[in-house]
Amino acid sequence: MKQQNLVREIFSGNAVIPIFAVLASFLFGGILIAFANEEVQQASGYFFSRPGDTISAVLNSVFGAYDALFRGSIFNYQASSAEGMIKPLTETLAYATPITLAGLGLAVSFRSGLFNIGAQGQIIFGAMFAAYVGLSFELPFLIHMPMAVLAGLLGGALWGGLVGLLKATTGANEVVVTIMFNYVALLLLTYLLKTPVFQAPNQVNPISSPVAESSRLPGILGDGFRLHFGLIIMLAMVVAVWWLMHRSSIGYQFRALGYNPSAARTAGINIPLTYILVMAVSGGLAGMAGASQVLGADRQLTVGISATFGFDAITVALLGRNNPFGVLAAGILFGGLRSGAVLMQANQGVPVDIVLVVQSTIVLFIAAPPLVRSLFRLPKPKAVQA
Amino acid sequence: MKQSKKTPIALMLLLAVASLIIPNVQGQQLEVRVATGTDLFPIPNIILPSQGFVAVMLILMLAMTALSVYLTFVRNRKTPLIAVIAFGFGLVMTVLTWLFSGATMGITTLLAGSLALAVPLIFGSLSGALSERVGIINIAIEGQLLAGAFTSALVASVTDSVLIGIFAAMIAGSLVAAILAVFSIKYLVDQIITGVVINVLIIGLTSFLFSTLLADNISILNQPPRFERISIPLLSQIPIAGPVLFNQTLIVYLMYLAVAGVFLALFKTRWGLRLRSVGEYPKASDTVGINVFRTRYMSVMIGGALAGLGGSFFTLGQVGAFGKEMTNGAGYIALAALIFGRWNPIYAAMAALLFGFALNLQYALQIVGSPLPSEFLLMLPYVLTVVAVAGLVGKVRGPAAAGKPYVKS
Amino acid sequence: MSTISRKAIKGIALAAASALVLAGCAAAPEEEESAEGTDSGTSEETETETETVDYKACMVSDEGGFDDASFNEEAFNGLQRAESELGIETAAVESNTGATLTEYSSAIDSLVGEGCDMVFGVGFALATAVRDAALANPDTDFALIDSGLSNDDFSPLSLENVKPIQYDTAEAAFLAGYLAAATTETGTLATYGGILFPTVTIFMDGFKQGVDYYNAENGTDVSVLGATDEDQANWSATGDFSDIAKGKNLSEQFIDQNADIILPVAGPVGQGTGQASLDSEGVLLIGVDSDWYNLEAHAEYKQNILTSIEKKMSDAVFNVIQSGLDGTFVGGDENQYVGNLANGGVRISPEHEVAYPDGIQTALEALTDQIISGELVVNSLYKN
Amino acid sequence: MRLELKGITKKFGDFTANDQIDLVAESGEIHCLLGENGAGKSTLMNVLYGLYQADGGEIVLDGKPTVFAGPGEAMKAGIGMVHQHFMLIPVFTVAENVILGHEPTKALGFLDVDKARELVREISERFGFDIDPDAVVGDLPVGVQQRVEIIKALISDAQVLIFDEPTAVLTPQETDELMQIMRQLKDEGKAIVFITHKLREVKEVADKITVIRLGKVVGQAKPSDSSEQLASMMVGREVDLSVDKQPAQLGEASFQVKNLTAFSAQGSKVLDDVSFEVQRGEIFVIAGVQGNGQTELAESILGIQDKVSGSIKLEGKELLGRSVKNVLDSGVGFVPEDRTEDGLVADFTIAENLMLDRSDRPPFAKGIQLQLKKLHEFAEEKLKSYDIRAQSIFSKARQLSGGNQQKVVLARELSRDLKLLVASQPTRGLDVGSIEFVHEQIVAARDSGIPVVIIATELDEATQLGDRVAVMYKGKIVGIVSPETPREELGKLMAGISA
Repeated sequence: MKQQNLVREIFSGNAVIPIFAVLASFLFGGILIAFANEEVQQASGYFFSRPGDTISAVLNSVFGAYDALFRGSIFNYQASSAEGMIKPLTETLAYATPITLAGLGLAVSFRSGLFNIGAQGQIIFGAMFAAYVGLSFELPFLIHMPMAVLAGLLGGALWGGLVGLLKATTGANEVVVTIMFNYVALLLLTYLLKTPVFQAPNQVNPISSPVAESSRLPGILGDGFRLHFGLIIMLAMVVAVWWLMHRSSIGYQFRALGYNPSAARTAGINIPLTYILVMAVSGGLAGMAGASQVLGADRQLTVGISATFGFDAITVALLGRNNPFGVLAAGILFGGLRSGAVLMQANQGVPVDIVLVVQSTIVLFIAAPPLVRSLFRLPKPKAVQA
Repeated sequence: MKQSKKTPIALMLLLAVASLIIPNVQGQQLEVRVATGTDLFPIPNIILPSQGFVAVMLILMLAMTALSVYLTFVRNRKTPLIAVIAFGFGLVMTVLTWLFSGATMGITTLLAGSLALAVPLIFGSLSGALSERVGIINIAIEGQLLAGAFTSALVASVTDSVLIGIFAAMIAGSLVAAILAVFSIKYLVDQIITGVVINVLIIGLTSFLFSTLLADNISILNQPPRFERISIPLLSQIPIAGPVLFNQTLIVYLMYLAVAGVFLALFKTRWGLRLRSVGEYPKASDTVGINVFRTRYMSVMIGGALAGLGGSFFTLGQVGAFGKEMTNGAGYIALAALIFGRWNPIYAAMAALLFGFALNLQYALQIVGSPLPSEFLLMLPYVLTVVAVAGLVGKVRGPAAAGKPYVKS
Repeated sequence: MSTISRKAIKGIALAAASALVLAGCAAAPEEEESAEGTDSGTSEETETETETVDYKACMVSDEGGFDDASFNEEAFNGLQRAESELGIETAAVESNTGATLTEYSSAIDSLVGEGCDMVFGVGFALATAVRDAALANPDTDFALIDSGLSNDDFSPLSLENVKPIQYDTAEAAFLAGYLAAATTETGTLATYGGILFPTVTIFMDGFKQGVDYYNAENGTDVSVLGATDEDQANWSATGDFSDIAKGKNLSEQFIDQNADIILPVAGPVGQGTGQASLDSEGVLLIGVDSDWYNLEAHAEYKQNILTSIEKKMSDAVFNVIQSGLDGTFVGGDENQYVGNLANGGVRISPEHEVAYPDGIQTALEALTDQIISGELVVNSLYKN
Repeated sequence: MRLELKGITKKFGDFTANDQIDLVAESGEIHCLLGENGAGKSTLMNVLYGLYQADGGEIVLDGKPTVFAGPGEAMKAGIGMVHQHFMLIPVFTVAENVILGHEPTKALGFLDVDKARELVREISERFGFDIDPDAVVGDLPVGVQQRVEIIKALISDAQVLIFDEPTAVLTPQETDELMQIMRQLKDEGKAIVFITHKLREVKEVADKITVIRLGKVVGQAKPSDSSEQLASMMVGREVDLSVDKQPAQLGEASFQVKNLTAFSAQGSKVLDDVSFEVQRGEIFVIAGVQGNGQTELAESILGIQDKVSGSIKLEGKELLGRSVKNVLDSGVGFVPEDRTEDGLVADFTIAENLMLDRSDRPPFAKGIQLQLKKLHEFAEEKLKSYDIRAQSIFSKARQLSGGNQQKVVLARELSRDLKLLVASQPTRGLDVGSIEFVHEQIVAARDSGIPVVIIATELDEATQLGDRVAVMYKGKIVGIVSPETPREELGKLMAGISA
């Protein structure tokens, strides 16, 4: 009886929701994986004469795919060396770095009541600024690297702060402006990559030279791994954002603005200035994501520098409930899916797009605990007092 | 101290910029081609002396600026919208004259193309209007458009019927909207999360199905018939407007109907009154016996159907095939148009047309050979939108309850 | 309302299931492959007559993906052909929109980890990733399409296990330009790119040179819209490689400015030009990368395809795989493959439905000979 | 028509809002439901109106047990309600608001706007309201909005009418008129349930009185019972209804407002040449019906009113044109009229709310680092000294009752070094105990020797609290009088008839 209660307690708690949400999404993704699998298609051709073939083909395809996802993102038990075994996890963290940084930025703005969809553009600006510093100077590492990272922060902060400035002075809706600024930033990057500002001499393709060695974020685990110092910066930023939002007067004012702008105004908080600050901080963090990409991961500036990190960051921020540690967890989840997707495709031929499907269903399920409960017939949590 | 001085100052600044153009258009002329061959009466190309024309336009702009200054500073009154529009017309004409001097401007094609680019945006913004007016923020327009584009291509290919194709697109769009509705209404999930995530989901699903299904069986699954152009007798023969507006495919005519229909439904019918009341103050609606939830589901899903229809324009109206991520952000632009158009279907359609015009204009400029790199021209529609939102629209107020789930105690 | 969402999910599941079951009434194959299921690790296991050979060739696409009815698809065809004709194993990773350099690297690493003997990188964007992987895996062969290797300072780099495959597309584009200039009735041609990458502008540039050559030869004044400016940066582009509608719109404007032959260098966006050609009498288009006349994606307007500027990547891919299988693979910068008219790596497609003007076929052949012999030089990145 | 509520019970989680409540309303009588804020009156009426579902008990209509699944069904059954928080859509016109839910239509569902206007006019005339059917509700004064709410309730031909705290925003004259309307409705045979906590009105109009406290019926009373009797029943202890204060010790006039004129965003004049002075140690009450410029006056002092000219001087220092922060730093304490909207951040804890105005400076911040320990000590102290009833200083403000929320606001505003206190409707929506407490604090502030400006809409409060009373009407001060001025005189002033 007591044990039953305990089980009930566990399954009614909110902690199991993410687990079941992931499970539900994988089930859904599994259907698509099986659907796309050629062996399944073949075996289903004679389903009625030998159903066992189809079933085993379905199981093979689905388990094969998720096995590959696991091996590609967490632990590769098939690898020949210990290094190879843990490499997937480091890859996951490497992908999680920019996503989390940008996600933190968005979390700051969402918490402050501003809907910044412009991380994509802010990442690009951060990357451009960081790349510029990384390419143009020759300085000792201890000066150059931090300077390049700060330049990235500055680039994102300027591009984001401009949105805040427009909102503060003209009331322009930040959703519209940030959407438009994403396009503008990308076009500007495309253009600049074809001019001497970034394009390498004797290079025809729109790719910059690699940034100077002294400006790079050094690798953490050595040559075999892509994990770089950006991870440390990212982790530091998780703590910094937490501190900013919960232990500093600026963050306090951000949150006051987000929860109740009119009370904030009545209490003497300078709303227009806060708009600008919020967007600058938010953009600055996204800009650091760009810097981390250009100084740590890619080491050169390309048109694809921002990837889809800016959009992933929206989901990551919201999935992490705008809490820095939540954002970190969500960022790692997304990093894992991104890194696992590659092996899933290389090993099992599963189309990459499946990851988008799984990613988005996970978020939907996590966001809607009652749905997950009803899908798995989990008990309801005890009524919370209104 | 009283009237906002923003408008007259903005006009003065723009006028100053525009007047810089004059020296650059010396001694050239602008040829405007109007005729399309189907006109009721033939119109020769209009040849305007560039400088003279620009001068006339500048005088118009000057007059409007003066009016605005007078009204604001002397009479302490607002500048009428018509004056701003007239100023804008003058400005656009001046810039066009400058850019097209010495070349031929095919005004009809320019406008027809603008309309074509705007059609899916307009449908998208109608979806947004129906959804946000009832209190559900709709970021998922992109997903609705994409689902409509995919489904219509697939279904129309299989059935060889555009009508079944658009019908399927509407169903697909409203299913996507249903996801938005269920998650935001029943599960109280943040509407913006839901919208963003739905877009990712639909991109994933359609790309997945495209590469596993459509790409290998193009002739069966991805070669839909396209809409035939239908000329409306007489109307289509009016110069400029005729070929632009009335020699179009069914879906464009449906768009006209949809804009008018949504506008009338929202502002002139019982259904619309209830819908808007739910979007403003759901509890008040509840107290007069309106079923808040049902109204929200209905409206969001009808909106989704319209966006789905808009999506089918990509495949059945324009290009005759589905391509991965082919909507390419149109849903977000539609959302911007909706906000820019203050949640009003007609204004939103106008905003979408403006965007389509800017987009198409920059193509025209690329073709006549502009002195600017293509990237800067490609920025034009986006920058223009920001300028418009910041300079002209400013602070807008959406439906009061948008984004807030309604919870009954 | 949970029923709605559950229904939706069920609906998708049902649709998927029914699609599988649709043909589920066929008879089971009489004899099962004995090795069935043992190698669940391999993908793309198609039934072929040839025996499976212990060689694995792999490929990573760039952003466009293998279904782009153009560049990546052409390369992928070579891989598929090798699989069916040579009986080798294959694996392929399709990069999504928004892939980063890191992702390219990790895709290549994964494929190497999967035991690929040869890995192709399709597109200049993969250059750095291929280089790094090649340095780290000297036992694996690599091939890189559309780019050479370079050091960090962009000085050329030669690695023994990397074979660059590049195309002097301008030569074929030159012929297409000449042909178009001879064919046009309005005296106006047009071209545009998706994004103006060098691998894109090389088409436009060669095309323009061909037109200029024709003009000089015949005293005509055929113009090329979209590439009028001296500065290539100011040429026309739609801004991406996915929005087909934009391609259609831009093409309509070209047509409005009297262009009657259009060369779109924008991957799938070129389909928009095809569609525009259906709406206007007498408008032709020129395909790129593959012979569009034979591609299903372009079937609807194939009667309007004047020719295509082919980059025979599938051949090169196939040949390089074969060399790897035979043990005759040679990498290194000096052994890079540059497809041109001489080696048949690029060409224009043969005459299909659109009849060439009289005598042009011979003129083209003569030009081809002149270019091959070096008598006539088409400028491009590969000949400075 | 006879409406009976039998044993109605309604719970929210563990909290029982209504416990076995019985109530009968019959045609041709006005039944007063008397109780303090939070006693469960509104909950009961929401159950009756179908907005909430009861957990126990039944509703019997003309002898038939009935269940209302939603307000629509209640309306169909002939129940109409005038809500305390107006159920009006601000961006709609009067006519649109009135017809919502039972719209007259032409073909195809198109609204018959003419008919809607006609309906509004008809009812307006019947009760002598002067309402433009095409006016946008958000632009109307609150008093007029309430009439719209009444018209809305009447339009569906309701037989039972519920008035939920209808007089909160009315002038004495308007209140009298409302009483008149209620009587008229009674004479037309309607059954009326009148919810209020104002004894004067109960005594004036009620036929029957049911008193509830803490969700339970505590008994019936008669209109002839004395105010003190009714009050003790309502509060559950002996109450003294007068404000306890010593005569004012007046000092110099340190707060001066001169020629203050302001315009709304739409360009209409909302403050018209307002001038007054307040002395140290004086409570200066600005009375008047809500919407006559009081809000704008308060916001002008605070520095958030746009388009304002004139002068506001505190100890010789000009406040006009300064930022809010600067004004607060000059020693202005500000209690906003809508505490949930402007006074508190509902999602912040009590402690966090206590530093809303000083989060960027000592003692709560050192640099930008918050000094949470100091804040928590401060909060603990205030929790005690202001008797804020909450689990801890980490309770969210939204979990507090209105009275406790107001205490948090007062605790914050009064803990600074004040040179002026401005409080807008400081007792709005509070229970008797909290009202007493708030009044005490205000009087204490006065006695500490600062000028106090109170904006009051309730005449009783204005006269009891004020040392001087200014009446505002349409943006002007129409008279500054002594609090001993007869009620009728003040009423006239509030209606714009200057003495």
